[in-house]
Amino acid sequence: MNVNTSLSVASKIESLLFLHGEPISLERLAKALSVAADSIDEGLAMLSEKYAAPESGLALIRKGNDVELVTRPENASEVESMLVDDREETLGKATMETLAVVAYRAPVTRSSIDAIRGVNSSFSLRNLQLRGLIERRPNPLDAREYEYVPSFRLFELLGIGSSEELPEYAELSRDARLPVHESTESAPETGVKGGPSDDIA
Amino acid sequence: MNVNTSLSVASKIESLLFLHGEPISLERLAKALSVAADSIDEGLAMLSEKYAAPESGLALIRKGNDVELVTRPENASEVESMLVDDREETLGKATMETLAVVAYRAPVTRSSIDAIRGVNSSFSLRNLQLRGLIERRPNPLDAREYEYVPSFRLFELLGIGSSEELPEYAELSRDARLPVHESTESAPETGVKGGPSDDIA
Amino acid sequence: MSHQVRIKQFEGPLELLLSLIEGRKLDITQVSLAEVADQYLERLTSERESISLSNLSEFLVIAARLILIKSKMLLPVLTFTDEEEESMEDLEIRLIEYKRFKDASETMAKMFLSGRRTYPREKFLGAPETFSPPKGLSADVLLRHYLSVLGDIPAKEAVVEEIIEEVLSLEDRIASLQESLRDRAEYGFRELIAVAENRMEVIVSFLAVLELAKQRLIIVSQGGMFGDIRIAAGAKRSEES
Repeated sequence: MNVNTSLSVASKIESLLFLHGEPISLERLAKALSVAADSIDEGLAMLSEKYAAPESGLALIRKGNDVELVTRPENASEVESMLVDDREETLGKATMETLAVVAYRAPVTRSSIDAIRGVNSSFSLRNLQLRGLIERRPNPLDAREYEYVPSFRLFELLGIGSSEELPEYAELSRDARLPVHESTESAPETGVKGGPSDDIA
Repeated sequence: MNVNTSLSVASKIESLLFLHGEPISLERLAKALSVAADSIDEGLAMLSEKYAAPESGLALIRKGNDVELVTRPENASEVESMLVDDREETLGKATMETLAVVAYRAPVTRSSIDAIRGVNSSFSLRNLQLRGLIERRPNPLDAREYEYVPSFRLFELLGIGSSEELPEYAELSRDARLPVHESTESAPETGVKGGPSDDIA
Repeated sequence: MSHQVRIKQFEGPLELLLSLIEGRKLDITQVSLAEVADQYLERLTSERESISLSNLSEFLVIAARLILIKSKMLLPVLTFTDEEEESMEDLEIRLIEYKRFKDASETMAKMFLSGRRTYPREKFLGAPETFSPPKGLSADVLLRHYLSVLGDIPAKEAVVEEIIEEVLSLEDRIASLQESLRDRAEYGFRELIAVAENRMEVIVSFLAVLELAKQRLIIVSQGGMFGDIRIAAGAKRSEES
């Protein structure tokens, strides 16, 4: 294999490992890049060499047939304090509003949350998930999308058993101002009886 | 600063950018690493240079005071296959025009966008915010008005590392008739009318 | 009517104007603006119904400027105020600027499709989720934030009286002109605009006159270079009565 191709394979491996976040098998890399196994080996060797340089902040972990990209072990204390600091940060208005929408509208898809807030909510949702306040699960109606629900721990903290116990839930969860959202959204949970409860004054 | 320290700062920045994923401010990096702002600049310059090499799979996006680590633009097609939930962006003509004005003229108010396009842009602006391609923030000159800026996501989709990489950025980013522009820029919103429609009467 | 085919083709007046100029392969100049003025007015009239209310006033403002530019080309002896001169130049500059952004948006659209893009890494990818609520979080705090979200949802587009007024003035003018022609066979343009409160009204009147002349509802004549413009009921109206 010529040098240029090796360089390009190394580059592509790095991109894939960067996004993957967990160990990935050599076979899968080879398949994703449509190259032979030894090209992957060669590319990984090139990357290892690069990560050995003092200005690198990344490192490779190889275990059996799996490989993972991680932060450089020497930088562990900086990495750890960023993780800790982030958890202690107060949540901004955007994040709190997103949490409120998830609480009142659960289960709710990202596109519905975006439509209600009028802005993209991806960063807020990720933050809330990392803080254990919400959970995401596949949307049963549309596999390409996730839906979000409050976490059990959040309800515990609020001292309630379900969204229905939130203040003014019955009126606010289906407020007239809410945009009518297309298809993909699953119907809001309406308690055990199923079907809308008409008898709420 | 000596060379070893610079190398180590670059390494730590890379670790933190890798961990943080989302855009992060230069101030926050400086604080996390307890170094001066110019050390961060120096470290980022070192990383940029490294990412320019053909075997790199990473790239930097810089926007204002924020920076983000992303995959190399040339590797898009290999990386794409591994990702879920990534819908194509198909934007209409009007929305694309609005996006171009925001990208080149940021920060820009709605009344300035309307003036350039000769039409009301509120619908396009809302659409772009929903898709996370632009962001809005209060106009520091007039609290009743917002100003719009491109998002990191826009730069990701365009495969560029900064505003300056937009085609003909130098020319389009500045207004040919600056005095006129300044007056419309700071003018308060006049309802839906928008645009300099009043200056004839 | 055939104009239905063209509905939605133009969102704004600058887009329409640019397409007319480019359709004739002209550069953006005062001369080319004057050349397409009639076509612009035609399209404005025929597509009146497909233009949204919030954009219509801007269409009319541009129409007024085109009429100024055209009268300047046709009657070089006319003098214009500084303000008028400026508004004519301004249209040219705006159109050039609009074209640059339109071109840039097309380039950006191509960049979207080029397949050259970057991907970010999810925040703290692989890090464990740890329950860490912000201080003071309660059901009431959530209620407050939820109410704030609901309060920010824009109300269904309220009808904007100001625009309607502005837009109606053009049509009012046309209607009242027709009305007065029933009473008098001839009417002086100067007389017509004597009651105008500002230049915009004068321009709108002139636009109305041109419009009616085009529809042959009136006949316009001018007695010499500086004579008053005479307006008479046209053939079409006479046939009707």
